[in-house]
Amino acid sequence: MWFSRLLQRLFPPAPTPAALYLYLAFALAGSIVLIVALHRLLGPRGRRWLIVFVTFIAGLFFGLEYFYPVHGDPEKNFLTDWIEPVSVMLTVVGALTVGLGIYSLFQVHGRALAQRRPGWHNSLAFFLATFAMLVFGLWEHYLHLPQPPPDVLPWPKVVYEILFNGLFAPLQAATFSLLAFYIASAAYRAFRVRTGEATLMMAAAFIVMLGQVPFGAWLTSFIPADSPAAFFRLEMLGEWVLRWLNTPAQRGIIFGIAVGALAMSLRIWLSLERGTFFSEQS
Amino acid sequence: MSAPQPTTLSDRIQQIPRHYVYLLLAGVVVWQLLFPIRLPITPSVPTRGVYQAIAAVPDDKLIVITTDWDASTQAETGPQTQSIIHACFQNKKKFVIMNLQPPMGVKLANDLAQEAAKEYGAAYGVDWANWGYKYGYENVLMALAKNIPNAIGDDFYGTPVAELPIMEGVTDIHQVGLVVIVTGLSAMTEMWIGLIQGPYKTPLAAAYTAVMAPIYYPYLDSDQLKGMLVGAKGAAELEVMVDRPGKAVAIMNVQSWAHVLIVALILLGNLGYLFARGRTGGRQP
Amino acid sequence: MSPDLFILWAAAIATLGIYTILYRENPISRLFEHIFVGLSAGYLIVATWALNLEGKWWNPMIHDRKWYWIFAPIVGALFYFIYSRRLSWLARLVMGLFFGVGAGTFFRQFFPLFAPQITACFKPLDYQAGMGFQSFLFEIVLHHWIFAIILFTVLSYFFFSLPHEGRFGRGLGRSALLGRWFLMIAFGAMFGNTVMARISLFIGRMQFLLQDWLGSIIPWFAGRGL
Amino acid sequence: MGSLEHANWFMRLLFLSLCTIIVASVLLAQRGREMFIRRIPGLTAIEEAVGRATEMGRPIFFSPGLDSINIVTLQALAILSYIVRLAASRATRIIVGLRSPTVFPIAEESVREAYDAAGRPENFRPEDVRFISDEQFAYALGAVGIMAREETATNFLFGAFYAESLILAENGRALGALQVAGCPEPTQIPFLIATCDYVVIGDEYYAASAYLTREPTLTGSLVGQDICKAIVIALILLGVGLATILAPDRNFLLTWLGGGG
Repeated sequence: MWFSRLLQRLFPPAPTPAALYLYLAFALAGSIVLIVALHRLLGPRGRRWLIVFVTFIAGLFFGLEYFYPVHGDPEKNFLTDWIEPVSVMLTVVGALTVGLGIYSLFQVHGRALAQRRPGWHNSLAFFLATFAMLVFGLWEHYLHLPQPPPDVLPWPKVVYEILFNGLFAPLQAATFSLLAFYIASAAYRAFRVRTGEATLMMAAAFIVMLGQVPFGAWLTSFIPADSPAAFFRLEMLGEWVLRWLNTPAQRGIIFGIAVGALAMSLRIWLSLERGTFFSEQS
Repeated sequence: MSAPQPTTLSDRIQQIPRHYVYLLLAGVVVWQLLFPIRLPITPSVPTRGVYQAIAAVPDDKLIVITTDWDASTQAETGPQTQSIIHACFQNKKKFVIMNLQPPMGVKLANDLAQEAAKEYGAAYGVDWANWGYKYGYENVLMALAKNIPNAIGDDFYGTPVAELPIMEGVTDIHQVGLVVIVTGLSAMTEMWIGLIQGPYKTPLAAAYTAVMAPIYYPYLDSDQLKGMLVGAKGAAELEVMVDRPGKAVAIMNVQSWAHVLIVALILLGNLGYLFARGRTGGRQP
Repeated sequence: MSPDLFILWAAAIATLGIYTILYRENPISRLFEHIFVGLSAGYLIVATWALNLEGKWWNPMIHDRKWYWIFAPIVGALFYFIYSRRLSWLARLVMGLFFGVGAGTFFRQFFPLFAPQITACFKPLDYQAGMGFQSFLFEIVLHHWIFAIILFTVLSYFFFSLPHEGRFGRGLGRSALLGRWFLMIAFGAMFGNTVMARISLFIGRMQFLLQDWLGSIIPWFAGRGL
Repeated sequence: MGSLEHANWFMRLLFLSLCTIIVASVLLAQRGREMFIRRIPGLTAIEEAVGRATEMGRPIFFSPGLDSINIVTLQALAILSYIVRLAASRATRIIVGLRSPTVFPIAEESVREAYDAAGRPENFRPEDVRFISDEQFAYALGAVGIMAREETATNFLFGAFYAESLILAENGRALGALQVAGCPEPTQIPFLIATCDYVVIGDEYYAASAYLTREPTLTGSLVGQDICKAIVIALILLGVGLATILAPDRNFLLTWLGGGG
């Protein structure tokens, strides 16, 4: 892969661990100098153009790799080998924002705790849960247990198991299962023959819902399965509604979205989305 | 936004408070889990297709069940596999289990088959066998079509399959009368159709999770699949056909009752609405 | 020491705690909400490190001595300048980078996402050789014709710059209205199709509560309902 | 040519024409060409919904969906920016709940910007743009908690939603809030219709910023989108026609679009 060869050539790995730290320190200092220089040298116009330029290049890179002619086997062009390392690089950059998110949470709950706002004990529970999961999660990670795990588990692993399988996973599953109740009450409330549209929605939901359970199949089981009228058996009708009425409508929506999203992408890429993002640049 | 306090009966059944709806649903599910009242289960056409495909296999040919599933879809694929195995034993067909992915599937299916074999007094290696997990996807299928003992090598327990009595006279895909795919993974079906069903006209049937089943209806239409089990519903139907109502029947029974409840609630709400509209001369009160 | 009993009880209490929200948002559900948010925050940090940064960034930088990986966190750190009014343009710079990536990624996805959807609409509308009248009626008319009609009326609903009155507009208006009706049918079908999956989730939880948890206290429950 | 890993000549041509049409109509609109947009009820309702919160003196909740930075989320942030301006000019508080840490700084920055644009920078409260959780259902519970504890009068759900949409919207409804939702993907729309007062469907979602701001750039883009949709329709009509008269293996349009084979 010529990409990694180029990186090796341009930025050779540090020869020794000591040299590594020297290199890191230089890179860090250099970057800071560069950022300070950018900040000092660029006026408002220059900054704005730099942002527009970076956006354009980033979009161009990913777009061009798809559309530029390819050759060879596996098919690639001059950008293909860059896609994976750049994506990894961006994942790492994006992962840094986790700190911002956590900071936001700590800010909200820390303030509630410090000022003893009503419900401050909930914020305390939040902090306890966060630190418990953080400490035992990392501890478990660095235990490096063999596979399969030993019969007697070390205690940090036990605590982690309780936190994960005793709390985290059940909380997830229980919250997810609330949907059974909400879907029942939403169906009861929304499916009324009030308007033509609501009636159509209800009819379709009825057919599909009944077509899926044995009870529905039993309701129309008097229709012989090999006659042309078998089309009207609920399970057949339900499948027909899903496949031949639902699919084209969904496709219609999806084609609209495709074009809408394409236009939005173009506006973002060319920084045309005026009046929305960062227009009032200082 | 709060509606005015209901006064008449028709208003009341139009505005059942959501807490009552929740309680009714929870009540129905708990009641049916503890004291099930079985609602009728009528096997659908795709399910009957699977059973008929198994029954139609000539006695001198093998059925291959590929169990490409693991714990994540076990709720649906487990009962499916179990009832397919029952269907084979009841029709006195010889079958083998194998899988291509994930390795766990063949172990879970082996437990199910052993349990069923005990019931029918069937012997391993004679009436059924387990070819084990075979790595290599397409390569396994292409090799299997030409020479089964070579392609499979050792069985689940490490015995060369050629030494098993069940494999007597089994050389290539022509001695296989039916392949049943049980899976929660896409792409398996396409592989079997492309490499086995298409070129050698070996009949194929399948069992899928409810989520992925809709993609494969076209194969049913074109007869590339003889039959298909759709999720827990298909499993329940086959359980009824082989007269072994089990986990899937229990779950589908609760499902049926929950659906009946929701349908009844919708009907009730509409009834109230229609009464109220009749009273006020067609206008929304 | 086996964690199983603790897990069983913790899971049961957590499940019941969440279900109290069905009555209304209350102190118990609020407590479990905060525990859940806290656990997931802790897990987010652990996962970000253990599944992402450690393998993709730290190990290459420190163990393989690829020192240029230091540039990734420097770029990422620019995000933190949102808290400074004077320097926030640096945060906007890295945001601009991500805007561009978002747009470029969509350009890449355009055909892989949508071309198969387009080609899947190419269905013949005529009588095929060798089919009887019945299969023509079912396979072509009831399937392909209806498919095409719904597709085009729904698409006509999503035209925004054409009026729905006037000579051409009235036709479009009618087609759009029909499209809206078909959309409602599709939404109903999707709704109905989801009910079973959602009920399954609740059945699963109830099986856990009744058989695993209550069954561990009162054996009678363990034997019920399979 | 059966692969979709890279574009072929037909896709390049098609993509280039679609892009050219959109950019050209944007440029035409910027030169002052008048453009017509039909009424979209769900979007008209946004103003009413903000007004309700102002009247009741209670805050607004906004969720930009669950996705990380992508086009759906960027559109959600564009709508957010409009709503914040509207709310800021009426001194109504707005709380934003986020799921993606990467979206968090961007949302915070654009909300701050919108307060500046409305001439009320002093009303911006950083703690009102909150990261809730990156876990789908923890996010849902956290968002419901905010709706309940802050007694929001109006909830806006714009963005990519999944199974949790019904948890958010059903609880918001039970708490008595007016709800306006928009989601481009069709799968969650039925549940939003059942629980929200106004729902923006499919492509209307991408028309939102043009419809709300009436910026010439955006309305121009909307007209360009309509022309592109007409091209897609023509393409499908051609494909159906070819499928009707030709055998599937001779349908060249199918092959050009990476299908068949």
